[in-house]
Amino acid sequence: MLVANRGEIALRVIRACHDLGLRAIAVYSDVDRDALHVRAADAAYPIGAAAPRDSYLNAARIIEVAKRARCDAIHPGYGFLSENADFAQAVVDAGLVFVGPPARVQRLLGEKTAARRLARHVDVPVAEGTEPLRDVAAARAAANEIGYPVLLKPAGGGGGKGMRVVGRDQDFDAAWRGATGEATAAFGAPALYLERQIARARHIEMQILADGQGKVVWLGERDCSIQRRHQKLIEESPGPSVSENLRAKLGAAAVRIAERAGYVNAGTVEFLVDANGEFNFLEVNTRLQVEHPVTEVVTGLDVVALQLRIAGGEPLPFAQEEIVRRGAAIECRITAEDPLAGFTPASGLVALVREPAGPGIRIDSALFSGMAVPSEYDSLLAKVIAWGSDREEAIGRMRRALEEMRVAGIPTSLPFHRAALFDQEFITGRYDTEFVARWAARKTADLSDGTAAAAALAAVLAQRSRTERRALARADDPWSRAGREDALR
Amino acid sequence: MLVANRGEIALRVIRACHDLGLRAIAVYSDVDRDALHVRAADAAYPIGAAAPRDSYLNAARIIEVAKRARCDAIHPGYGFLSENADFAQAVVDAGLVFVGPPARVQRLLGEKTAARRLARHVDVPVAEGTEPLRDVAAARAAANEIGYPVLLKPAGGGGGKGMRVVGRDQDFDAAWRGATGEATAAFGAPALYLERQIARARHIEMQILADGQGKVVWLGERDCSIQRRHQKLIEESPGPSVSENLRAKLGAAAVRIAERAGYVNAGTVEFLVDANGEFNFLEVNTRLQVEHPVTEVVTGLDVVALQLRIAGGEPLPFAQEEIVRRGAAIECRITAEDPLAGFTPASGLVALVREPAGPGIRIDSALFSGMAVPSEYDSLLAKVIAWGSDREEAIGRMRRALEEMRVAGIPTSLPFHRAALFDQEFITGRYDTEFVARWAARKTADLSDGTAAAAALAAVLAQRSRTERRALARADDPWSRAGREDALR
Amino acid sequence: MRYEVTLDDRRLRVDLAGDGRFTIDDRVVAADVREIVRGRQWSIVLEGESHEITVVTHDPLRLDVDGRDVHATVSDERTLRAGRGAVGTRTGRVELRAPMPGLLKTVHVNEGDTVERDAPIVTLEAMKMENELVAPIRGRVTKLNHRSGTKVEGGAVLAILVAE
Amino acid sequence: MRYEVTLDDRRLRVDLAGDGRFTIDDRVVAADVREIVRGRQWSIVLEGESHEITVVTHDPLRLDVDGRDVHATVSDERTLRAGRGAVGTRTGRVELRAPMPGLLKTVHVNEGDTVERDAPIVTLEAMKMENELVAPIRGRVTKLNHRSGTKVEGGAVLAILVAE
Repeated sequence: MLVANRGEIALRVIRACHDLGLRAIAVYSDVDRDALHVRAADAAYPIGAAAPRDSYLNAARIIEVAKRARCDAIHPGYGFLSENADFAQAVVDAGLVFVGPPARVQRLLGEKTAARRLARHVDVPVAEGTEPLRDVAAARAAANEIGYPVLLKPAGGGGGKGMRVVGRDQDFDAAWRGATGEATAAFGAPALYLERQIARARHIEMQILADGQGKVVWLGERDCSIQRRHQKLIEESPGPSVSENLRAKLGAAAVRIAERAGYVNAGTVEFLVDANGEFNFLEVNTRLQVEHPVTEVVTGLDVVALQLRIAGGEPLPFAQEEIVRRGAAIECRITAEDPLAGFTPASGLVALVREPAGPGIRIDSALFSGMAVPSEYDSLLAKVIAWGSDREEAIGRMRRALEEMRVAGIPTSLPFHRAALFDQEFITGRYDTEFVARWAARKTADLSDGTAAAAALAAVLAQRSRTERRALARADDPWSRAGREDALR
Repeated sequence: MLVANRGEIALRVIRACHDLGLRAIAVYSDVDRDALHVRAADAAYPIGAAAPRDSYLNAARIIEVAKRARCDAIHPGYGFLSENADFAQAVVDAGLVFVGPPARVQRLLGEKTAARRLARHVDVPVAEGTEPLRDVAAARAAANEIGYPVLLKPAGGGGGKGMRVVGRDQDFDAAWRGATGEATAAFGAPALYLERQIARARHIEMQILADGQGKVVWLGERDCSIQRRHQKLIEESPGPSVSENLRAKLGAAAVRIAERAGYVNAGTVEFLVDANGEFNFLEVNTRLQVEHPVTEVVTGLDVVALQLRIAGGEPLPFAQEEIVRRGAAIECRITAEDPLAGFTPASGLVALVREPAGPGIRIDSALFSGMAVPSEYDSLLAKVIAWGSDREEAIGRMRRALEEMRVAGIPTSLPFHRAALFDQEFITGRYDTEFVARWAARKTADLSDGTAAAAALAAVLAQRSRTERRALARADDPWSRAGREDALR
Repeated sequence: MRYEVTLDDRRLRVDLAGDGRFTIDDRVVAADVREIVRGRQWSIVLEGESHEITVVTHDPLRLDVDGRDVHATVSDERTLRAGRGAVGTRTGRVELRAPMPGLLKTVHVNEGDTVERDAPIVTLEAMKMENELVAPIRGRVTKLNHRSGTKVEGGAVLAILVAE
Repeated sequence: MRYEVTLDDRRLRVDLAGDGRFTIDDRVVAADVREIVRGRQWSIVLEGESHEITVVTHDPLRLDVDGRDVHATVSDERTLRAGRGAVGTRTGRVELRAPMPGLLKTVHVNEGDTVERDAPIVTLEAMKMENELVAPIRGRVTKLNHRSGTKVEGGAVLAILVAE
């Protein structure tokens, strides 16, 4: 098995291979040589420079490596080549197995307006919207017809990249230009379409699995409403606003769409649910998703292992009614972003890491002390997943886990996540997709006198330690050089 | 809540407190100042020198700290004061809550031959054996009557400490002396009794919970047969040899004993099961056990949180029939012992740690890089727990986890665990309490040419690096001193 | 040595005596201090309470205090005497730096503009995302070092603001 | 520099050239070597295969090679020329050391005794357990340094054996 990805998801797929006793082959760009996925794999091949197009998006090179290393199959992870139908086809043409939906399914569902038509065809409600738009003038006219606010979305791909909410007519042209640029960069296709923006909506998605024999099952939903710029920050399952009835409806709708599309392997059908529980189909993600562990810990199923079995031609080993969901799970995506400075991405050396552990905690992470976080890729560093027998227990454990976690050297999203888990909207489960936008960046920590004294003392010691080491680093022997590197982390 | 313990179990209890939003107070001996349990707690108090009797066994000092820190309750963990009835009573007398069975229950069940009588009284089969023995002559006579091999056991306490298997009459006197000494050291009571040794038996134990309102439930069994000198090394649930029928019988027997004893809080009833599935009662452990996580991940229940709720007077929030076991779990106890040198205990600096993570893996550990493992305490460093939807998946994940794990600086039991997970007896689930004794210490790693080349190269680089650093360390500035410390780890 | 420390909006005076004792706001404090990771992490038991403090970043100084996030500055008596404290907090002069290498997509202000706190100053494209860098204080933009469309290094000073 | 390395029962010759290249058993090997943790952990990609080697203990040298446990010894050409390799492996003289501080409960042998491999030499009480230390080789006990009932430090040489 060749794993055509990096970071935590590459490690996740390698672990699935090793859990099944399979060999796992990693690929890496020049800046990822020391990464955990390279060290965890049985074999590892360099595939080019740091820029994604030179390495992790270099389909030809990756297929060449797979053949050289005598792999049978390629798992694309998420992002990069995972929703690239041409890549899926090229893998098959090279005589290898592609772990994911076949190119035909990816083409059909990857064109977002075609997917909307398909959903409508099987009686799944779809948000009011347009076909791909010819030009900015046609788009503006459509926007005025639908009524502001509207959502500009790339027709060529999903996942939130290149999306823009437009609130009023005079902002439309700038948004169009920005979205066109990002859509081209992300999917190589500038085409955009419009959807009506639904206020205070929740982003609910349904995990599905389909085998090559035409059997499709749904595993349960995830509420992914806590997003910033359509990038998810917290996901949970079950959705706190989702009734048993709505869950069954979303599951059935997802299965209808998948069956109609001739879906094979794992996928996610995304919906927007409004305050009244009315739902609209958004899109299908034809790949493994970042947040799949939330479903795994609730169902006890290993989605990646099942992907491998399905890709190997095995039928699904269980029926819909055998899937049992238990308890509640929450995932926090710890990213190299500074929530106290508008979520600006950070890169640099990770000087220290301590990941939480203990009851109910799962960690999917690529972090290690001494790791250099490159600036070329997605900012996801680690996922903390907390399970509890109910949502309250899961929240308690997640709070504790976030409090235990330490990452030093670069800023991370931890301050956001720590605050979010104590946010009244989150606690009551009554949040929506505007949660992060409403989140007031900076709350002052309310420190007791003793805590403040200890913190002040440590601040002074840190300052002194740094000054001393800088002075020492002027002497130029190997030790002081090593010391300097430590100090400057 | 004051946590009167150290190591991973102190951290486990602190986590349970924090999961519930409770304050946790740690205590520490002189050598544990930097330990994770001290850093994770909200407050921490020194209680004396390294030797257990000066610190973690110093009941008066611990109760004094609990009152000074205004705690409401004390959790004793396992070992140390956890099965000391006088301590349980002293805690209550000081106006605090003892998290565990009351002194009366501990006294009743702590006297092992009294517990055997109680079990017989409620029609639970008990292994052939004696009352406490007056002297070595009486003991030898009893042993000859029962027939060799026999088991010499301390009447004053369980957990495998001070136990001796005696195979023949001429070894009896030496075994008696050794067991008397260890029993006195461990429990302050020299009394011993005899049991018939059951060949190829399995050690199966049943986890129970009892609330203050008289409700008792059983959570499921653990197979703990993989032991060395009666110290468990691997535990799993469900027991691979335990039928649904036997499980129900053991559960019912455990509940009968607990009810008869007026049991309150968590406990474990231990049985020996022979090759025909016939079972005999062994003893009750009136405390939380090391291996409780195995039951937690299978049932989804938090045994420590439930201990706290029960101690707070709450009734058990579920009925027997609501307890659902799912999948299979295995725990490996990673100890500071060298299995390649007869499991000799090790102490010293931990230079590097990497703990496994990912799907199905839970870690309960007190390890960190730079940790000094003291020689005064139990050698347990970390517990790796793997869950799978079936035993095969759990084994696959555990193998992978053990392969991922790194501990450097001191030898650990990892080589044993790694080998055991590939042992045919373990794979088929047909092991018994003699597994470790039969385990041939040293298997030569079968390295491929490439792996051997890489290992040889690293060995040379390690040697050079060490030699160079030693040379550098002769210069005496602060950096080289720090370097020397690193190098000598 | 005397230091002035700020923690978010709180100010404390720390005196380190030569004998290793120290006072905080002129009160002698009994603390057991252990450096767990050199220059990065300390465990401090202070009047029974157990604290773990980790330096998340040095510049700006961000601390993780028992799992809570705190902004800090430290000024020693020499810099205090010289009339200036940590960068930005006393002089009122703040540098806006690129948090990472990237492409300066847009500069939203002109030199001389007065901007509100959190007003967008520049848009930096990095990690496949557009990132708006905002004004950390209300103030006047006294310097803009780069034009739109230029690539900038991580740490490059993009703008200088002076508090108003 | 030339080294002789043993890995369990396998023997390899490693030559490190001044230019950073190296040969193993006279075969030039293309390897990408990275030191991940100073003096402790290396990542080596060798002909496509990815290996991670960690030094578990230095003395004796125990390696973790991709999650497998390997005993190793390293002798450089100087010690090879001098006719002696790693302690115990070539001279046949082995020191039995206390793995940790403890009480020497029993000494099971006398000086001059010849013992089988794995025969008990002493019983050391430590960590609340009695630990039997066994003979690592078949050989003659040439020295016993401590009597029963004495406390010994970690690392103390308890006995010396010479291979027979």
